Amino acid sequence: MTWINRNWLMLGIMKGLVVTIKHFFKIGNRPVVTVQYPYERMEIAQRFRGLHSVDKNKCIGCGICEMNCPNNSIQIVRHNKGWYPQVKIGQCMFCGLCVDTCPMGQFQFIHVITTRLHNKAHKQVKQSKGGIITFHQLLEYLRFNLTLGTVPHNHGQRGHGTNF
Amino acid sequence: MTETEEFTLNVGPVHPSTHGVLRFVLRMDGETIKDTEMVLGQLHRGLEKIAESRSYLQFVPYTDRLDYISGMTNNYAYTKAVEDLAGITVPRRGEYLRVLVMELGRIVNHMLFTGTLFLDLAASTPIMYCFRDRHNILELFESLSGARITFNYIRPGGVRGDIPEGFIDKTRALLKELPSRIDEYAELLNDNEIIKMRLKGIGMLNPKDAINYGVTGPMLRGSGVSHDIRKDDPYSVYDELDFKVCTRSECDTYARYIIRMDEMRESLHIAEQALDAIERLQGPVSTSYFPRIFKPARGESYSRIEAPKGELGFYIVSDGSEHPYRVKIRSPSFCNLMALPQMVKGLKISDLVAVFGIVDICLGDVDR
Amino acid sequence: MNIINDVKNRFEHAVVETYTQNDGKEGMLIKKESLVDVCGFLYKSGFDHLSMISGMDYVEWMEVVYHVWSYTRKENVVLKVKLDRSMPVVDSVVSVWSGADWMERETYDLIGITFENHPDLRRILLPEGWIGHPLRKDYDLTVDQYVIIGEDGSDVVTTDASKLLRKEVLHDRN
Amino acid sequence: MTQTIYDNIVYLLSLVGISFGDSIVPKIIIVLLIAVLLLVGVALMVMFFTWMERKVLGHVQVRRGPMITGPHGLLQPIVDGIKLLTKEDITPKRADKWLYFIAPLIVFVPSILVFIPMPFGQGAIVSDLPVGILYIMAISAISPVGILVAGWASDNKYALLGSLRAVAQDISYEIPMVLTVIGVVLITGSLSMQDIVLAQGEKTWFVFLQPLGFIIFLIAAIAEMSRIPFDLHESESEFVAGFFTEYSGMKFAFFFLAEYAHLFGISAIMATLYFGGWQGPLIPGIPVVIMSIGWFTIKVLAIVFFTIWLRGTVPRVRVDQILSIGWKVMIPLALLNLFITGLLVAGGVL
Repeated sequence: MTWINRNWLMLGIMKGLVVTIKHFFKIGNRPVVTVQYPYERMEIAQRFRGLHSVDKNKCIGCGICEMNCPNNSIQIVRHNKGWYPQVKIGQCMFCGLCVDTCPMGQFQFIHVITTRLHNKAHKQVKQSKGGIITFHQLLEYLRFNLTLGTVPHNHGQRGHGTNF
Repeated sequence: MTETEEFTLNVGPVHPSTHGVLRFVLRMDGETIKDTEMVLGQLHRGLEKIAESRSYLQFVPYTDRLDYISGMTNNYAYTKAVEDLAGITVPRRGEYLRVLVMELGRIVNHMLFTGTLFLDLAASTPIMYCFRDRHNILELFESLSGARITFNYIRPGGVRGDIPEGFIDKTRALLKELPSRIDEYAELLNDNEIIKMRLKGIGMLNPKDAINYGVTGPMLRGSGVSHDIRKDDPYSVYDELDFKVCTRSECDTYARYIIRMDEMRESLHIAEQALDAIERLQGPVSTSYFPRIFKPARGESYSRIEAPKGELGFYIVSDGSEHPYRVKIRSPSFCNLMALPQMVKGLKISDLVAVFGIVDICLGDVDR
Repeated sequence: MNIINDVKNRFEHAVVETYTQNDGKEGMLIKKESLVDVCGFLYKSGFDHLSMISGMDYVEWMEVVYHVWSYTRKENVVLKVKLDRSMPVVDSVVSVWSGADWMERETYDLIGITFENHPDLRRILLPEGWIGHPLRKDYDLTVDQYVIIGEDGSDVVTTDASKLLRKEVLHDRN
Repeated sequence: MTQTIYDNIVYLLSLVGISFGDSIVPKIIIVLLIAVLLLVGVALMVMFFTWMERKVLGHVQVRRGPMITGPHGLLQPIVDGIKLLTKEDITPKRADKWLYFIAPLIVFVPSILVFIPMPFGQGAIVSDLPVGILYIMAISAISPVGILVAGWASDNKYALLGSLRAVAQDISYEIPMVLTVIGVVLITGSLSMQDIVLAQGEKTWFVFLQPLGFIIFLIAAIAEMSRIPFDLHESESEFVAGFFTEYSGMKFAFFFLAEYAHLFGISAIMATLYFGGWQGPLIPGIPVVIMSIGWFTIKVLAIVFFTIWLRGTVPRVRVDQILSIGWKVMIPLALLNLFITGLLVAGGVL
């Protein structure tokens, strides 16, 4: 309190106000950085660890990825006369050890980070022009938001968040 | 005199300013804190037990989940313990790359710290500015490792991959831009009278207590003890780099905040040197071959590094098999948090929020 | 490392053996009766930072490892105490380093080593009533334990999954 | 006697040829119409404020603010309102049901009543009370009661502590606020809001005559509006949401409305007392009523913009600091201001 008596001019706050107003009017290199997600997307790096993909013709089903998975989320299963790795995405922690240790180099990450449901909802929002969305689209959008996993579901019905 | 009655106030585990799931049980007299008790363990995942059933390489991604704000330093601390255990040396270019990402990680951590601290004090703007700049560093990390938070990049024997195309230029541009951003934070925050009113003179911890409580990192340096493991017990290539230890002797929260601001600038300085070295040096970034089945000799090793939050140590005991026999984690947040009751005794509950913000913990690190 | 010699000279019978860790840090195995004395001596000789306490379960015996660092001398030293596994009890070093408080509680919690004269020895990470100490090698990983909220609002540990609010926990396991 | 909205409506009706003598029913209808108009006007303004707050704060914080609903998110407040109305209304088990129910109303009603003697424009005043500013101060002093009731009835320690803080702050900042208002009243010689506005038309804006008073009023007003840096009502980093921690749905909406209506009210008082109210240069061709309302709105928006801008810059003050600023700095200064003003007025300078 004795301190404030000595700083009547509040110069520090004034300085702060100048900084914030500069941002408000975008003076200097202070652009808006928000990415309006459904309409525009950020660039994903080349090495991004998204969902997994396997080249069907080259995978030999050796099981090294299964052995190296820290979370036991990979299983080698039979599919169309061959043995292929199957990844439980809900359990996967995207460490990339399976991709690194694949002897054929065919186990890969693809740059897909959203699931079908998400894509559907985003498409709905994307189709709307100029930000005005129809009631149906609004409902779809709300459903998309609600099913992201925060809302409890009925027992027996899995949340869409883990059901990819 | 009117008589007052003490009461118990439960703060957390779900509360806006506990930075996760920590629970305080406060004994209060009005707004004044008489006694603080902390209930931990809501985020306990048993990482030390998990380590006993994973191979040495498989445990690296788990260390990302320790202090999930600065994953690079966690990776490095564990990796260093394993390398000490098995006597692996890493090519110098790899070491410089590690230092670069660790120092950038330190800036990331301190930016998040600055943002959340002032969010706790109800200023919502700093966190947005900090996250804007943090995002740029995370982009770099993403281009290096493929992830933004859980990197799994530094691993025994080196790093996961060499730098991608255009990395040097992008990093250099970023290192050029960041100092002006940090100056802007300082302009916005450092002289603000209300911030000074809130932060000065609270959360005092004198040097003797700080050492005795095992407080480390910026918390210790804010108490006037000039100690930095990078300087005093150098690891990696830090003894070849030029930087200074930021110390302040005021012992209060404001000093600890200013130290983090200074450390960001120092880290930028280190990162520049490391980047120059990466450009200058030729050669691989990791040992040519790290065995898939890795069985180090019997023995034990303890390695500690200066993580952004303090001293992060890994104690690994090997019984000669594929899995570590025991991994013990000395997490900075856990040990720094222990001194909190001492620091907030007799303060107001609003000060608890500020002091707790300044301790800069990560609950993943506390509970492991 | 002259501190080990100092300790040897000062406490003739306390040091059982000395050893070197793989990373070159010097350590000594001391008798558990003289732990607090040795620690007090270390503190007085400048080893003021207790870096960490780790409990070890070697199936036949147990160990507590203390990694100590000196801010003034910039040296490491490692202390080890061997304990009987059937009754793992050791003296607390909180009186020397206050920072040992939570570390000892954690060791007690996770590995089941009791620290005598500790001011407040309770479980810290796991709730009270947890069955077993997880970091022991014979901890039964197959038994699921759940923490539910009891009648009075406190945490209750149970192995009975039928009272859980979220039953899908069980579904997910299979 | 100044024109009121009622007079204007009667005048307009008489222009179309409708007139009524002493019958009471049309009068009541007109009065109700005015009440609805006032409510709707305030509600619209509040909605605009919430949108503006998010937008301004967003641009300060290198974000964009709401963008999806409507052009630049203009419909966001309506969507928010629908969300609030459709949310589950929770009453804690051990709450005092009746008080819990009544508290939002105690807070909400005064914040609307404040607008009755407020001159929105020339001829746009609901009732030109001769005791206008006194009435406003008295009415707005009721809402701390509601806050205290809400905090106590919730049976929650956060809510109780938050409400105690809020009441302590409201009371300690009302005193300097009223003391500075007396300065304005001394110059004007009238308590009527309309007279204060007209007096500023004759002289000059009181912000130039009362600079010290204005600064004190500004700080006290920010405290009364419970905006950052003085938003101890909420103090969300300590007490989750302050006195309305337990409130949800419709009742929360009332608190929300009251908060922003309060913001509007106090900004309007400030515009009236210090910035000449609806006075401003007239553009020929535009009716005076609309022009004056426009000037008033611009002034209010400028003040609100300032509070939002301030919110984007500074953190919150601690509770003991806020009280000691109030009692040890603000009140002596307000008294000093009053003293100087009194001397000047007695000396005939003002």
